[in-house]
Amino acid sequence: MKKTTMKLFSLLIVVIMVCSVFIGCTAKEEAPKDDGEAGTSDSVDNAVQDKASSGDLTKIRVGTQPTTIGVPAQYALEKGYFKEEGLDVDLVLFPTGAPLNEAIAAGELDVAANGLASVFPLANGVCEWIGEANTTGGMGIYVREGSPILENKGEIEGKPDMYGTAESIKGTTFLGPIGTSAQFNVMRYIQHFGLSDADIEQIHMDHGQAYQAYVAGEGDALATSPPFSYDAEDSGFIMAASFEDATESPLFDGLLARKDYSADNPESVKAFVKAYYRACEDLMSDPEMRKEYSIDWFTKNGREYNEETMLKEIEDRDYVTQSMMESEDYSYGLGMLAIADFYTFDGKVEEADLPNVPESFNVSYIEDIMDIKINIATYDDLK
Amino acid sequence: MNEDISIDSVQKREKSGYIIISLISLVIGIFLWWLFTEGLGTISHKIMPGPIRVFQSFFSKFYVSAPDGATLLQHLGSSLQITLLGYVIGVAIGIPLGIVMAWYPKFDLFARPVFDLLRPIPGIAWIPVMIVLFGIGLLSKGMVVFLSVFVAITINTYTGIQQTKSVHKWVSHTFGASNIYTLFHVAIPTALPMLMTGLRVALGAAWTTIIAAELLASTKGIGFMIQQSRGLFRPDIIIVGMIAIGITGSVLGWLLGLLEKRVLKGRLSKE
Amino acid sequence: MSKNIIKLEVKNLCKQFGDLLVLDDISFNVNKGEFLCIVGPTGCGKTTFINSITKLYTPTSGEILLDNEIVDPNKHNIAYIFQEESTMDWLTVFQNVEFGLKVKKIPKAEREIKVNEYLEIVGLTEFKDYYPRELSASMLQRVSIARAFVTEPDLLLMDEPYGQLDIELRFKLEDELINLWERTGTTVLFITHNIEEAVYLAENIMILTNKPAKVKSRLPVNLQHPRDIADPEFVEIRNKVTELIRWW
Amino acid sequence: MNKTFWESKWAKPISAFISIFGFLLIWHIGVNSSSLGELMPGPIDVLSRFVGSFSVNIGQYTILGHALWSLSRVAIAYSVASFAGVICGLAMGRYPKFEAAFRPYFEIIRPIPPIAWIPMAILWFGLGELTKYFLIFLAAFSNVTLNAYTGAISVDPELIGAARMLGASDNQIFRTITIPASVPHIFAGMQISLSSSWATVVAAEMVRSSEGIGWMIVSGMEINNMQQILAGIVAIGLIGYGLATFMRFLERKLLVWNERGA
Repeated sequence: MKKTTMKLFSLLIVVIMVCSVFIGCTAKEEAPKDDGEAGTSDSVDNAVQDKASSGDLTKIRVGTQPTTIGVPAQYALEKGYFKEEGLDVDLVLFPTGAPLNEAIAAGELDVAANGLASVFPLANGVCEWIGEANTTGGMGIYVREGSPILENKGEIEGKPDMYGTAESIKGTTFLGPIGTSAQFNVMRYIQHFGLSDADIEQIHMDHGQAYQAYVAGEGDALATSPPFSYDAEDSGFIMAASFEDATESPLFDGLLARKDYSADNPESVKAFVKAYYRACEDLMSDPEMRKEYSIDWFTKNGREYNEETMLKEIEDRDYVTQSMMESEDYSYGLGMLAIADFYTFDGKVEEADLPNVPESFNVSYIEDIMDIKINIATYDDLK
Repeated sequence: MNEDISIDSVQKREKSGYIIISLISLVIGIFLWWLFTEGLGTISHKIMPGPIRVFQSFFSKFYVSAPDGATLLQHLGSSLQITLLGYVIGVAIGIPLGIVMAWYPKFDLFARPVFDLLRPIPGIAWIPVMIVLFGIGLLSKGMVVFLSVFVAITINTYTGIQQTKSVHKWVSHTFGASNIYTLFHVAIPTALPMLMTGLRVALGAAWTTIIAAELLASTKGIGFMIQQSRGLFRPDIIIVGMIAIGITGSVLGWLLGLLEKRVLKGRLSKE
Repeated sequence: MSKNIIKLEVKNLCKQFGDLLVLDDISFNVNKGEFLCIVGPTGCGKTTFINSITKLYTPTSGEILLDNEIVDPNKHNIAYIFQEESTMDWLTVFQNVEFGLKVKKIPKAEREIKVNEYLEIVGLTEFKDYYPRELSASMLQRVSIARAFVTEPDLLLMDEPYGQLDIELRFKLEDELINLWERTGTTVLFITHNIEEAVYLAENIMILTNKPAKVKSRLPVNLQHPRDIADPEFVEIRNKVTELIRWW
Repeated sequence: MNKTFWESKWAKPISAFISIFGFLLIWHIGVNSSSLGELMPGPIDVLSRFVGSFSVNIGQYTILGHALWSLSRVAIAYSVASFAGVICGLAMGRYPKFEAAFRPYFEIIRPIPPIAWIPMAILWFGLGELTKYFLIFLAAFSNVTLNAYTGAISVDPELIGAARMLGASDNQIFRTITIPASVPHIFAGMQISLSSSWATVVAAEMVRSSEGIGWMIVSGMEINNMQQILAGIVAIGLIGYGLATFMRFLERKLLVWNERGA
């Protein structure tokens, strides 16, 4: 008798708890999320567009960063290119590639335009590599004037512009986000001098913070990318090694799609790719417009560019266009393979996962849209 | 601690039965975890790795440094070092300040308002400020830990000293004791239980704060390990990190509990 | 015992809290070794008065002399037994009793002898290592009494020390107190609102008026200890005090 | 003369003013007289930014809007946590078997700070509000539960004995004695929880958000805007202080009968 009432009571408690949690969830999800989403990250323009768009558009969640890679997505969104393709794009911005990956893992994004960090979802078999978006110049490792690293130049054969010796690099502290191009840059740089990650220290910080800390006198070297690399130059810091010199691999930022999403919604993915490349073509054909547009959007998102730095970026970084992809020496996915190969050194990419990367290359969308044939890279091309 | 008081001799007989219930409950929980992850695969291991995977990762993390560059013990050592540094300094400054604030009302009038405003600010909010002021090395993290420890310790010491009964002060004064003598022999003993609680709360705060600081800027530490595993599709390492945080937190709390029992001898600690 | 030496001299004592006058021009003397009870209506300022003597409150005007010097707990040997329970819960019974001796920097060996002696007197020897929370209310009050007597004070102040105890215990402790007083020859100032208690204990009874307190009158109780509360003389004095205390 | 000042009712506000002003002055001098000024804005900049943000948007809202966002997150998660915590705590106190089954999980989860849950919470609940609620919930839940539990098991045994002699059933005792007697404990737990919920708002808003006081700090970090960070910290401090004061006021109003006992 007593036992049954007790059981009933505990059951009741469990039910109430579960219900209360769910009531709490649904209530909040309905009320604040609507506004929340309208305002997610980018700008009020989107909200207006979202409201204008009615139910017949297909919703697609896109993640990117307020950097070069994000500009075409934002541009296509504002120009209505996505809408023309029947897409209702929800553009979500992330400060670096790592949290963007996390959002992919959490199933919060369908497609993304991301940088080097894309290698992880590719290696894990979560995403496919559906397009390359822009070349990545302007990245590098910077040191202060008077740094011992600057005492020696051109020690490594074939790298006349690269500074440093094994002795001067050993024991230095590098600032920059780990798990992104900055770390890749640093590791490849020190490898030229026969050093490993045990010989140096790398402090993980997002680009903005790392730059600020470096200006404040922290660390010995800064591994960064535009616009902070341009700021670094303006502040009188000296580039010890460019990304290209250090890594010897062309790096492309690019587009990825969740495999499950791509399988279920090939039309949406294709539409996204099409609108994105349309924006790329626009931006490449009108550098003046690209400059104005980029500066405006970056500033809105807290990345201060001036005209000069923006011009440098335009100089350094091209958006991928049809003509580029058609050229002889274009090798799709080569950068990703190099990075995947590199990251096996500290287990961030497990060796067993290496084949996943070339397997994830899916050029069918581009080939369909543009009616071209693309040359796909393999690990053999790395040698 | 509380159960010990409530459980009388009659209940003791049943206690072993309760342990069995606890065990069964845990086994069921782990089984369900396994069933929906590794068993049936209902939940992807990218979202929630199964218990076997987590346990494997946990043990292999003692000697494998992938994917974040250090083994579990190296991370743990780094985190503990900073935590203890900030903790010791926080305690060393917080206790005297709390005592002085509570014992000298005039000082209190001036110190309290500033303190009341700083108090509700969580340690994690100070991180950006500390990075700017003290850079990104050990010092800034130590400072963030220090701040959160300091606040908790000062408040608890303060409250403890204020609990001194007037009658005890009178007893001391009428025997001719000086104000300082009364402070050390009456007020501080009175405050001890609160002070011990403060030490415990502050240790929890320190441990939480170091994790937060490491999530934001660091080269090593449990928080860094978790941070690195985000976006690398390694939730097993994240869970390993959480387990390590939980166990370490519990062990630290337990050690302080031992100290507390010794210090408070015949007295019950005031929660 | 030379009972004619003036121990405590209170001259024109006034105490004001803000606008509230609590003690109004109180003057009296206490001889060495005298047991004086102070009675008055509840809330008339008895406690304020005793607190003024121990410097817990500074008097607004007037002065208090102990052995012809301004009273000062640092100089004089005063002990105070409070109305409230006042043992310290972080000390054992032994350490509690020892407290005053430690303040007065008595050497350890001597402290131990004295504390043990007084613990014996109040019957707590076997409880000396107990903590207060393990003891009953009456035992705690005995700890307080021992703590006061062990310092062998020149002046012992007691502020309704038995107010919270039941009658039986109270009788017992009152007898103990008289015993201790007779043995030590301490000067005692005992505050109570219980007239019977005053008559039972005191050599002299001082009656205060209602607020602001003034000395209304002072009368001796010339009875031998132990006293019998049914004794007609006892009853007569009690009635007299009762009459004096009525303010309505 | 001196003395009357310390005892007057002005002593408190005047000394508070002097001390806060002094604190700001030290800050001001520190920033202006050293190279610190390049990194840290002074109090005037921060306070004017703080005051200005009542009318000028930071991101999409004024500071009031951000505060409301944060407060609404705390309010929702905190209410759910308090409700669930009280029920769990009382149930643990009432049913030893429930305690035996539930306690291990509670003890495993309790020492893990909310911030360490962020990555898993994102994987489970995504980047939306649910994750933020979950983190704040965690911050509040354990305290309320623990206090309710302590309340339920530390009821004076004599009281229960007396009730049992009068023939009350276990359920009646629980309803009429245990629950009311636990209220002060529960309230204490809720007070602590409200503070810790509020302190967790920064961590919660580290999960992608575009509004809230925590967001002000997090995004200030991303874009290196110290003024915005410090204005956010000021807001956190003021609101936290306000919440604590409010809870103390509530306690005085609601638990009058308890004060005697305490």
